[in-house]
Amino acid sequence: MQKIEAIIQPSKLDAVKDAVLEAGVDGITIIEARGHGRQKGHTEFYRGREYTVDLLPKIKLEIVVPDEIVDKVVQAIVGAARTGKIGDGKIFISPITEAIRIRNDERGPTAL
Amino acid sequence: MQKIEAIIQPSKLDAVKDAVLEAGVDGITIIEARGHGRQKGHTEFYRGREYTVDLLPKIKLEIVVPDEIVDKVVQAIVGAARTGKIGDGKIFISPITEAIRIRNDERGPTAL
Amino acid sequence: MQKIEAIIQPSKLDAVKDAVLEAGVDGITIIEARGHGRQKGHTEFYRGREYTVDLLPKIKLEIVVPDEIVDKVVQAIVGAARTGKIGDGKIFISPITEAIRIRNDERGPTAL
Amino acid sequence: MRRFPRRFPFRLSIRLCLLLALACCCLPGAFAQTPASPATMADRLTRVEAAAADAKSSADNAWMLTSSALVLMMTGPGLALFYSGLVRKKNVLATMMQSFAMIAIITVSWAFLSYSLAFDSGSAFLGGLHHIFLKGVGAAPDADYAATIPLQTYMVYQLMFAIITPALITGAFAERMKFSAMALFLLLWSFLVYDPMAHMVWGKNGLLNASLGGRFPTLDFAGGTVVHVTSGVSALVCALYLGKRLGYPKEHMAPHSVVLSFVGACLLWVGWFGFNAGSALSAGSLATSAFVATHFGAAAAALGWMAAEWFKNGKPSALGGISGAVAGLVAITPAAGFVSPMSALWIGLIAGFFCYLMVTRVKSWFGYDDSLDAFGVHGAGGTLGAILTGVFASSAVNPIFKDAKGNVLPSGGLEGNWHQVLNQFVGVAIAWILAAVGTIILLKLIDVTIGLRVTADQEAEGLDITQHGEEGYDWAS
Amino acid sequence: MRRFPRRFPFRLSIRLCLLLALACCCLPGAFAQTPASPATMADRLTRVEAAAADAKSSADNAWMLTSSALVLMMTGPGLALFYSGLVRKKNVLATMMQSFAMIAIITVSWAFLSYSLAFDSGSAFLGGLHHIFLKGVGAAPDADYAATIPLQTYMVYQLMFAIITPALITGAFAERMKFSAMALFLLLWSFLVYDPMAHMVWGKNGLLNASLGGRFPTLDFAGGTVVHVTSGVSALVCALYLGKRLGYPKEHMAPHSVVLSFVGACLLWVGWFGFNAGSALSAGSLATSAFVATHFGAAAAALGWMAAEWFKNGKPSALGGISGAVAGLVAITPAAGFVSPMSALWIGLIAGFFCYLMVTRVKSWFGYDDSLDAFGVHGAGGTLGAILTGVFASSAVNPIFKDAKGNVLPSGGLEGNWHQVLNQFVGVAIAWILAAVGTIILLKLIDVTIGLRVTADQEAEGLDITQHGEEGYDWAS
Amino acid sequence: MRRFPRRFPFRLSIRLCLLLALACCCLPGAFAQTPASPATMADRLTRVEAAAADAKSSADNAWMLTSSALVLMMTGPGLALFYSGLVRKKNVLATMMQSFAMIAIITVSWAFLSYSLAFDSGSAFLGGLHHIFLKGVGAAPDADYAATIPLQTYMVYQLMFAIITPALITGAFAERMKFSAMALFLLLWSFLVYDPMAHMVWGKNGLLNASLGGRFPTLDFAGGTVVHVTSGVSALVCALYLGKRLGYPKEHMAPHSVVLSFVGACLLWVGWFGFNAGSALSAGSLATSAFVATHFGAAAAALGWMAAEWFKNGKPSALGGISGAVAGLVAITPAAGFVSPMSALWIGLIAGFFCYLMVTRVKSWFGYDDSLDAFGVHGAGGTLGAILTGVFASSAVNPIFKDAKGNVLPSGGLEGNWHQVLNQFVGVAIAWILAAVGTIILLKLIDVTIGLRVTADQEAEGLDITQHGEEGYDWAS
Ligand SMILES: Nc1ncnc2c1ncn2[C@@H]1O[C@H](COP(=O)(O)OP(=O)(O)O)[C@@H](O)[C@H]1O
Ligand SMILES: Nc1ncnc2c1ncn2[C@@H]1O[C@H](COP(=O)(O)OP(=O)(O)O)[C@@H](O)[C@H]1O
Ligand SMILES: Nc1ncnc2c1ncn2[C@@H]1O[C@H](COP(=O)(O)OP(=O)(O)O)[C@@H](O)[C@H]1O
Repeated sequence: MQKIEAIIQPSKLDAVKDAVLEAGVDGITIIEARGHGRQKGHTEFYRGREYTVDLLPKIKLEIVVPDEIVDKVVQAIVGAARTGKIGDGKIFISPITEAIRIRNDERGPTAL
Repeated sequence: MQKIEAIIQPSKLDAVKDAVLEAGVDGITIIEARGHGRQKGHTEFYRGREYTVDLLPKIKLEIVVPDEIVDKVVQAIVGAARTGKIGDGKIFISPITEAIRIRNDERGPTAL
Repeated sequence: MQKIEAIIQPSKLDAVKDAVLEAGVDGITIIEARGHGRQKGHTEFYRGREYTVDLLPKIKLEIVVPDEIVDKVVQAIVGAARTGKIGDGKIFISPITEAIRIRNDERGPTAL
Repeated sequence: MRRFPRRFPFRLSIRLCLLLALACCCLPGAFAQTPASPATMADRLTRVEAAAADAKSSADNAWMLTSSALVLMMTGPGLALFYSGLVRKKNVLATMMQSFAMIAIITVSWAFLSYSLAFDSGSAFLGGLHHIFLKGVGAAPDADYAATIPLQTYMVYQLMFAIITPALITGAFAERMKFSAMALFLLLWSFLVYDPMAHMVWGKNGLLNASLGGRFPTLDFAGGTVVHVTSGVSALVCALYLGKRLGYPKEHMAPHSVVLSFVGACLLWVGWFGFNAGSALSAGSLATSAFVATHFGAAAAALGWMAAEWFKNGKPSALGGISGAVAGLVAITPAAGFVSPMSALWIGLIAGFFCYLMVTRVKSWFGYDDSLDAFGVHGAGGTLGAILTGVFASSAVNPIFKDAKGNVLPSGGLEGNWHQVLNQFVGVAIAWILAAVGTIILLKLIDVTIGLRVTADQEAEGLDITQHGEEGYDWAS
Repeated sequence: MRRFPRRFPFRLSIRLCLLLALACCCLPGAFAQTPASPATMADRLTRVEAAAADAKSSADNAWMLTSSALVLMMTGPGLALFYSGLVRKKNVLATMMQSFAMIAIITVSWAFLSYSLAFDSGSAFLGGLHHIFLKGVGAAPDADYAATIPLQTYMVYQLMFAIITPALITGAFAERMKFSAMALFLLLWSFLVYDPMAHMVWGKNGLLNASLGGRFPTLDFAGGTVVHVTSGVSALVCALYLGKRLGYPKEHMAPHSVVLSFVGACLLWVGWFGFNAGSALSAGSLATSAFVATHFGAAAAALGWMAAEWFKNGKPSALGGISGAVAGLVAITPAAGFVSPMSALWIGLIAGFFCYLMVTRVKSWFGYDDSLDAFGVHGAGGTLGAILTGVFASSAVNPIFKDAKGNVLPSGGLEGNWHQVLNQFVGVAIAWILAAVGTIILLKLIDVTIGLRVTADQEAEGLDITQHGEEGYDWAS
Repeated sequence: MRRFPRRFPFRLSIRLCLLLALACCCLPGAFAQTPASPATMADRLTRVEAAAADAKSSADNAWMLTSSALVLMMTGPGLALFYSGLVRKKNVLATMMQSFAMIAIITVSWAFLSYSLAFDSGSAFLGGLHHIFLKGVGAAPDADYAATIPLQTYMVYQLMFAIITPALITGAFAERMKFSAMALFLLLWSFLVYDPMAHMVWGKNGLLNASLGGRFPTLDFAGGTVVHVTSGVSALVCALYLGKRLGYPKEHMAPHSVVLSFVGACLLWVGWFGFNAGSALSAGSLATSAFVATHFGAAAAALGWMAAEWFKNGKPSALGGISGAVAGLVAITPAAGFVSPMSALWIGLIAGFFCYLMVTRVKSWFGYDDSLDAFGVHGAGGTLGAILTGVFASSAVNPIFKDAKGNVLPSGGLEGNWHQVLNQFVGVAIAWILAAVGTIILLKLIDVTIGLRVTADQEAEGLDITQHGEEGYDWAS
């Protein structure tokens, strides 16, 4: 099993979620995040004090999938999340050695 | 060392935390998350507009433990988090190659 | 590629961010977290009810870097995040098998 | 710069043109006032006497309308904020809705029936039906209630009291009661408990009415027994009957936003001036002394509660400060128009300590789950205040008792009239019994019919989503 | 304890020293009143007549200043909270700023020009320029508008109406309009639409002015047509002209905090007493009956909307409750001073259902994006209320029409004067046309000059950051 | 529908029954008024004169009680929200508590001692002790202060000023001062700085009292020097003495919720009507002109600040808008009752620009950490306003100076009386010196005894947890 971590623009959440479910994923976990990268931030003013905000709101998706469908899911994410503008985000993939469904102690891919 | 990631129902946080500490874990990191899975969401109404909310509040625990106690901890989590209802959540396990305690630069399992 | 996960004190965020960028990192993802560990919490009172709060505010950084600069980045984090007091936090390292830049489908280290 | 107004040169001119204006458009035959007027002095006198009475009426009405608005503000947003800040995020809207629903529901029931039940003359225990649908409640004042303001003003002002009283009870069963059950219960409660109690204490022929010669004259200036004891005691019964929230007291149930509660408490404080000073029903000096007593009582109680916390926990808390203030406001309510500023400080201080103990100690001893301490603050504070009113009432502030020859008699215990304390006990006792019995009956009734509590799952998911299909704070946006 | 004030023994003494005080510092030759006074009765009478008129003036002024403050509170924080809670987090400050900017901008334009355009006598459609820069607006009252209060009080009270009206429109183009365009548009709008409409309905020689003999006497007690129809209709035009928000209706755009909206709605309710009861322009019994009608209308409408939701969704919502209350307040606005409490309940109930349908059904049928339902609530509710005013107006409550001999004539349809309903339609029609035409012209004008909408990127990032360089809630701290 | 009230047919009847009512229960020997009355005209005249005076008193009292409530609302929740929104999440409750503690503490100290120190006659610098524990402060008015309202009303109204003044200072040392030290410091400060200053400007025999013939008549209608200069200057001293917050200015310390601050600012604006218009101490036309000046000053200043931001940053901010409004309210405070509406616009505009520069430029030049700009807004704005009052004061609005023959003399510089500007400087100078010296002494005193600042660890963890054992927002629930 592989864990797919995708950092995307918040405005793309709905689209990406649908695309991923399309691709045959059963479960997704979503986390609010802030990101710093090539995308430049913006300036805020509070009573003359200037803040350059270089941590922008992002959404992080964590999806654990069986090896077979990794590419399919990645494609789905890329397809739905891309705007072509800097800041679209990243996808990271890493191995998962075991998965357990708490409800019934199922293990392995069937637990996903 | 292994990283145990557990997604649980928010109402189970206290119970799971205690169980895990019971099992001999020293440290836990907790993150608010939203989850989509088999558990069906609910409908919300705002001035006649209907929203099906299929991202439900979840709590994600991240616990890095020495290999020896992985099973023990997993059992503890399953035991404390299970209600038997859909939505109880999942546990994912993945390898951690190195751990460092910032305070004193300790490394490896002793740093946990 | 390696994923560096660092749990630090919220007050250290700015310092750590700068240090890491110093060390040549291009992107960082930041998540609000709560941590339990050796650092003891505090007591809160609400109308006589006493709560021992043992989940303290922490900031989690996730940084995926090419293998070469892992140590450099870890040093940067440790250097900037350390106060020497209990609660400074931890760094965990794990392998990343693939990285994709959504914007242009770049893969591997160049995508970071 | 205070006195300049009265040095104003062109004020006379204003006054004159005002006079003319008034004359032209108010007084028939006003022309009669031009120098060349043939009008007799007597006519002018009669007219100016009427004009003076009209001015006094407008002045008092201005204050009473302001007070009515302030008392509505106590329930919404005041109480709604105070309570909803104390619950968990998932119940914030449901808690607000419980107060809001009372504003909407009681307003209608008051217009249809309750006003009549409370303020129509009738038996010693309940009013009659002459005023249903507000028949006969118009612009003309009813001297028995308030001689200088339209009876309609009195009606709407009293309505605001009838709204907040049941809303206070909601603190006891927060986070676990069905919305439908809550609405039905409190509607019936206002008929069965509030209206009779209001009639007894303030209504014509009322058993406890001290100003209209009731059998047991109980001093209750602004509703210590009528509002706070009844709601507080009913709250206790509710807490006992419904049982605890799931996971209480083991689980973490800290207020989700003391910030909201703080804002609510401040608005309650401000609104309470309408509640207490407004109860003078005129803008004269009695309103002022009630205003001062109210403010002093609240401040002293806040200090009392904070001091207790400081002593016990090593630090005072914001929640403690505002809880103390509310406790003081509750306790001073029955006394506001009878006691001196210094007595008000005493009453407040005592109430601050007393309610602190009720909420922190007594509750845990008995172990009931009065979730937001509706009983600990309103029931306990109201009872204490009603008794202390009998102790501190001063004939110098408000000479309510007179002998045949019109000589002023002592008011409260400290003036030697300890008998009044007894009367206060009678009033309190009746309020306790009426509230307790009425509440039990209604809870039982609803429990066996539509049921009181939400399911365990609904309680876990939160009332906002399950009862109202909303969330208070949208995570996504 | 209600009647004690009037039993006060030392009140006479007070009254006397008050009298002396007043005498000393108000009345020339006051000494003349000492027993030894040679002053003739006539002098004393003249003085006391002036004193009574002055007292009446102070009483009314006290209420009108309070009302002015309440109406400002409606816009800030009331409306700002109500609206900003309904938008997404990224637009919360921008939405608040739209209301706040109106407070700042309209105040200045009112002082310079608008007051004169609205309330100077002039044509039937627009006022003249005699009062620009508030020339001649001083302490002396203008009997045509309000005989007992300084004209300046009337001016500032009317200003508060001129502020909230354009602010209401902002609900239609929330989350997508440029701040600069918004400010300019609404400023011009107040000249082109609000000032003429206010003049026609309330100004001297006004075409629709029912109290100063306008050509088509339209009953509008507190601004149903002037405030709500104009703003609501303009809102609809804005929604149609600007088009939808990006992603509407597909995307998730739930209110980011119904909690904020709830607080705002409650403050609107409280402030509305100043809006409606204040429109009596005195603190007499008419203010009271407007106050009661206002409260009853709001309560009934809240129940109506919630009932509709309960029936449709199986549960009533907090947002529904407060939306209903606002709808009721809107609908009762033109009727407040003309209808009985029971009629107010009817008007409110009907408005609750009607606006529910407008907002939930009609909007989705036509598919325009009136983001915060400024039209659905204010346009629809205002129009409905204006018509119903003609139906329910009661000569018993307010005998506005008389024949030559001064006999009271029927006011509304239910009293047989269905002709009045026609007049109401005339008023409404004029408001619709004026608002629609004026709004289109201005939008076009600004569109081709500085542009109306922010860029797509800015809209996605949010107006707070792009228009104001701030965030409403700082994530980090 | 404005004039109908005065067309009311059954109003006469009301007026008559009101009269009777009033007669029956207010006037001894009222029966004497029935036609058959033998009472002489003289008796009736005397009674009606008293009745008119009583009506005037009730009218003014209604407004002053309302104003008192409004001024309390300025501190809680107004200022508490305004300030707490500007701090970081971890200090939100502590910041609110600083304002709240002042409400509780100063109320008691005022009752015990401060009122007497401020308003008892005594020396030119400080009052005597005749009124400690409010001895002799009752229902009877004191003509030197306010001839038409109970002295107790005046006392409680002044109390609200004494509460907010020290609360304003807390903005300077936010996020780093010990709660105990804060409470003790501000309590002593009110004795050492506020009471003397209030006495000098408003008290009998006060050195600067312009209405009671002080040595250096300083015009300060509602507290520009007494409230804002003293608190602002003390704030500056505190900022300098306590030093910066850890990490200032490097670290991210943006407001945690401009939303809260926005709501607070709006409530401050609304409450300020009580503050300024209430300072007329009656509900006459002077209250109106102060009301108008207040509103105009605030609006113009908001525009001024926003314009400055727009010019400098390319966009106006919400925080800028509300900061400007508050700056304008501060600056107009001493002038409110003396200047024309147009002058008020000027004063506001200037204040908006001036305070913007103080807060954005001057502060960073000198580099002190006046965390919430208590000095930049209140100190600077108050000083500016006090001077400008001397410039713009108009004898047409308020003819305060007269020669022996009673001819009105010019008030301010623009009328040729530049000497008044000098007097204003004297008043300001005294306020600066008194505040600065008093503050240094007290800070030193407390520093060496219980200590002023929390530890670095406590500051990092936040004052909410370390000083009060709470969190403002509970993350878990
Ligand atoms: N090396 C990295 N490790 C962790 N997160 C990253 C990394 N690089 C980028 N990110 C995340 O991806 C987001 C987008 O990256 P950015 O460089 O801004 O745009 P792009 O991905 O289009 O080059 C960043 O805000 C950050 O949250
Ligand atoms: N494949 C997955 N990857 C990541 N998170 C998952 C995955 N499957 C489930 N989850 C998380 O677990 C939660 C519970 O899963 P769900 O299918 O709803 O119930 P159950 O685990 O009882 O089958 C989901 O809300 C989601 O947060
Ligand atoms: N085994 C672990 N797994 C996950 N997170 C951990 C672990 N141990 C510590 N942490 C995180 O690191 C934080 C600091 O650890 P703590 O033991 O309190 O101090 P120190 O790291 O100085 O010993 C904790 O609050 C927790 O968030």
